[in-house]
Amino acid sequence: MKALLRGTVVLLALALATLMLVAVLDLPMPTVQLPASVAANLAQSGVEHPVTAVLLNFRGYDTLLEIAVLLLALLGMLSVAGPQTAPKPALHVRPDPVLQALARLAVPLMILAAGYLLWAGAHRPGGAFQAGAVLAAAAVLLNLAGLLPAWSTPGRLLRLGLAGGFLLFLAVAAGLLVEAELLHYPPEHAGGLILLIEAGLTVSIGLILAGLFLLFGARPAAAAEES
Amino acid sequence: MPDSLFASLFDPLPWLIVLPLAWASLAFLLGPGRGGRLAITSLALQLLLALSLSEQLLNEGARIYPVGGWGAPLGIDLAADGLSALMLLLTQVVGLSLAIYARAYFAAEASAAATWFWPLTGFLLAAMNALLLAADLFNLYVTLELLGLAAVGLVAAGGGAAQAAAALRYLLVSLMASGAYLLGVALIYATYGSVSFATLTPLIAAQAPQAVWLAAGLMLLALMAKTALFPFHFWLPPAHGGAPAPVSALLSALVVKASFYLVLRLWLGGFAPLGAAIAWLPGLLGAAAIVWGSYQAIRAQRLKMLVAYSTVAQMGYLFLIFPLLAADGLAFQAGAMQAVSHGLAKAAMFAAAGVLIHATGQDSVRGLGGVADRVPLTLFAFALAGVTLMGLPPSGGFLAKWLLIDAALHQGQWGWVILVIGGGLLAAVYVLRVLRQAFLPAADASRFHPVPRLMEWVAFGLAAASVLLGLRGIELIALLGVGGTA
Amino acid sequence: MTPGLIYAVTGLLLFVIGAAGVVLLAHALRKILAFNLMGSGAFLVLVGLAQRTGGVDPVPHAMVLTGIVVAVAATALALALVRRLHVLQVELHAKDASVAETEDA
Amino acid sequence: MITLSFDLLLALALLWSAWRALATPDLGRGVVMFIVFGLLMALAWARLQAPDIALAEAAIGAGLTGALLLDALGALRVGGQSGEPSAQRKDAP
Repeated sequence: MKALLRGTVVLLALALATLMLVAVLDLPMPTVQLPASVAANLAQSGVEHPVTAVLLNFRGYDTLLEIAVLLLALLGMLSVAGPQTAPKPALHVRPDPVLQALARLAVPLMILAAGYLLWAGAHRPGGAFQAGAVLAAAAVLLNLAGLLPAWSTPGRLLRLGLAGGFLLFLAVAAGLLVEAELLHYPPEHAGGLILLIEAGLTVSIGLILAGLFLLFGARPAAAAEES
Repeated sequence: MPDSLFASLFDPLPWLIVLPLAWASLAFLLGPGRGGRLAITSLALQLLLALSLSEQLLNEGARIYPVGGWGAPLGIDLAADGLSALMLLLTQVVGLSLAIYARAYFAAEASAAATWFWPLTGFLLAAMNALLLAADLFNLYVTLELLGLAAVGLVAAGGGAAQAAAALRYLLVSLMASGAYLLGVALIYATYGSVSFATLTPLIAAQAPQAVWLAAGLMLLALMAKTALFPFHFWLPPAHGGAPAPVSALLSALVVKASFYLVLRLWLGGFAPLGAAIAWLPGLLGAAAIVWGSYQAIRAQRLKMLVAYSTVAQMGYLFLIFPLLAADGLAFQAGAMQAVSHGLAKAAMFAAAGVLIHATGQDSVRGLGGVADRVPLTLFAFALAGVTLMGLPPSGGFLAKWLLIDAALHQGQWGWVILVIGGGLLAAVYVLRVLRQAFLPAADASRFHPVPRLMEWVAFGLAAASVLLGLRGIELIALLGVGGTA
Repeated sequence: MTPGLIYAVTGLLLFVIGAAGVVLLAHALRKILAFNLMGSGAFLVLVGLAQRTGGVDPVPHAMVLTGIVVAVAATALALALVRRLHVLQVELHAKDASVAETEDA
Repeated sequence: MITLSFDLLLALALLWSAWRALATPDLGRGVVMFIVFGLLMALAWARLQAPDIALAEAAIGAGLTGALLLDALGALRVGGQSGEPSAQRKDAP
């Protein structure tokens, strides 16, 4: 039975792969040319980097919902872990002094790099996601070095930090309804509003991504007793 | 177009998405266990917004809303027509009722699930509304992920090993389906250079290379898996049957409907030129779902498992419409009516099951003896919801089946008629099984726990709505007609 | 052959490997790895095919950035569930064992 | 010509590391192969002229996901060998 299932799945996978390869190799040219309209509207978007323009202006609504997904994943983890679990001890019981020295050196640089990425996003590759990811990486490194304790159930301030970026984004999106559609930036203010949103998002994305790692209280109870 | 000052501010459409997102994150800020009152107030407002949008659509016809002001294909459009309005109304009605129910439920039943229930529910309902208004394939991917993660979080919240295992299985199925859906989107974007419905529909009708067929297949299969259509139903009973009652009700009434809605939307819209060739497949799977789901419901030992398997069966009816879709719009109307009436009835049934389980202190069909004396209103609600599931007049379920039989007769496809009637009889068997147990004398009269009256009344209200829906058929079908999908 | 097409084909194969892995592999952690491979495959197809004639298309770039964040969110939630399940099962085993011991004594 | 062979080589390396991540008997090695896969993906994004994605993939796809996986693996191993969770296991009673 098990072997039959295996065989069927492998055959199906091979068939799907063949079909897709054949289909992909004779695709016609796409009818709609979005890169051209991105370029044509870039001047009105408030930023010069096309990916940032798509991410925060042309398809900013996707990004708004995506931050909600991120916040939701954290919420899901909180609800799975339950409120009563103890915070997890730092991964290494005796932190490595080399790692500590490295972390002390690297973390300020990483925070600087995050600031640079945030600012650079308007003109060249970079932006809130990359900046937030670097901040999260800094937090993980600090935790591994034993310099930053893991979190338990987040307090009010931390919750504000986690949800703040999303709420700011949502408030800007809804505030624009006074004049026009949801998320319809006036071209003259688009650059400033996008930078404001990205700044908020950098902090929240950094905290949430770090939280995905640090906020896990469900260290096995049995394991904690053993070690 | 907005003609007066602030007209764009009072447009109900964007607020249906913004408001639940806002209260969900505010409920998170308020902290564990908080946010119930905020949720109920906001949901009442959302119901008004949905009503106002429906009225707008009836007066002015279907709408396109360009988020960001760019318009498709560069920007993302939202779209609202009769079908989305009807589903939005269902979502807000069920959401509001279950929010009221949940507040009483969590007050009566100290449960760890209450900790993050409100923000998770807020995001779930925001995802529902965003999905029902979406008109962009990639935007739909994001809303599907939002919906899926919220649902998984709710299943797992505060539960034990069984719930965690059910949630994990649900998550893996949901993620795999999302992956297949995303690959479909990638193939579509490669072929046409756009992901917006409005742009794609004429392009697919004009020319559909093999890649588009594959994409359509991947996306429809993914959505059927998310709808728990047989044989992808295996994740549903443990997830819906194991969660706390308000969560089960939300998932069975709304979440599985969302992916069905998308199948219908894609089938009637962009993929219409491709659908006709394979319409027998969903019909056949739907038939199998009716038989298998009913059989399992008839055999179930636990009350909530019975109700969950009944969902598997009832989702089958929704897919019977695909081989019958025709210009007369009968099958389309049948599908929409079935989605709405099952949504109300199943919310009522899970709400009633929650009351019965709380009252008897156990989740078993056999343990129901004596509940007819103790919680007669709830039992009546369960029976009324059963009337809708069986398809007896004047319920919404009756109207849906009537339309379906009418559509089948118009096309001379007799087989489906027998299936619809037979499915109703099978539903009668499992509903009557519960009622019969309930009227048996209690084994031990002292073991009943008191139940908040509010919970009973919510279950009754939802059940009554599902039955009375049939009397409002003309209005509902008029609303469905907006936008010309019918 | 453009790089776009090469990576799109790679993406298709990755997707199929990942999909088969999610279905066939037994361990939950492997399933999560396989799901991530599936996702990466779909991302490569999205960007690769859009750039199959050369040139750069920023729209799929933005979509994939969104997708990567969604994928890590889903992965974190899945891992949380696996760990929770593990803790509960270990507790369950411990309880079974202690019950067995008292019965023996 | 050189770039073409580089692309083909990278494509093969991606497929190989993906395969090893799933097929290596030792789960720990599988996770390490997955992190290698993530880094190779970042290279592929750079070749597709998508530096934004390359940055995000290296930091999130390989880095954070890798850290999460390693952490989870540690937690599962510490808790005892008996209870390896599998999604296919039936519900507890």
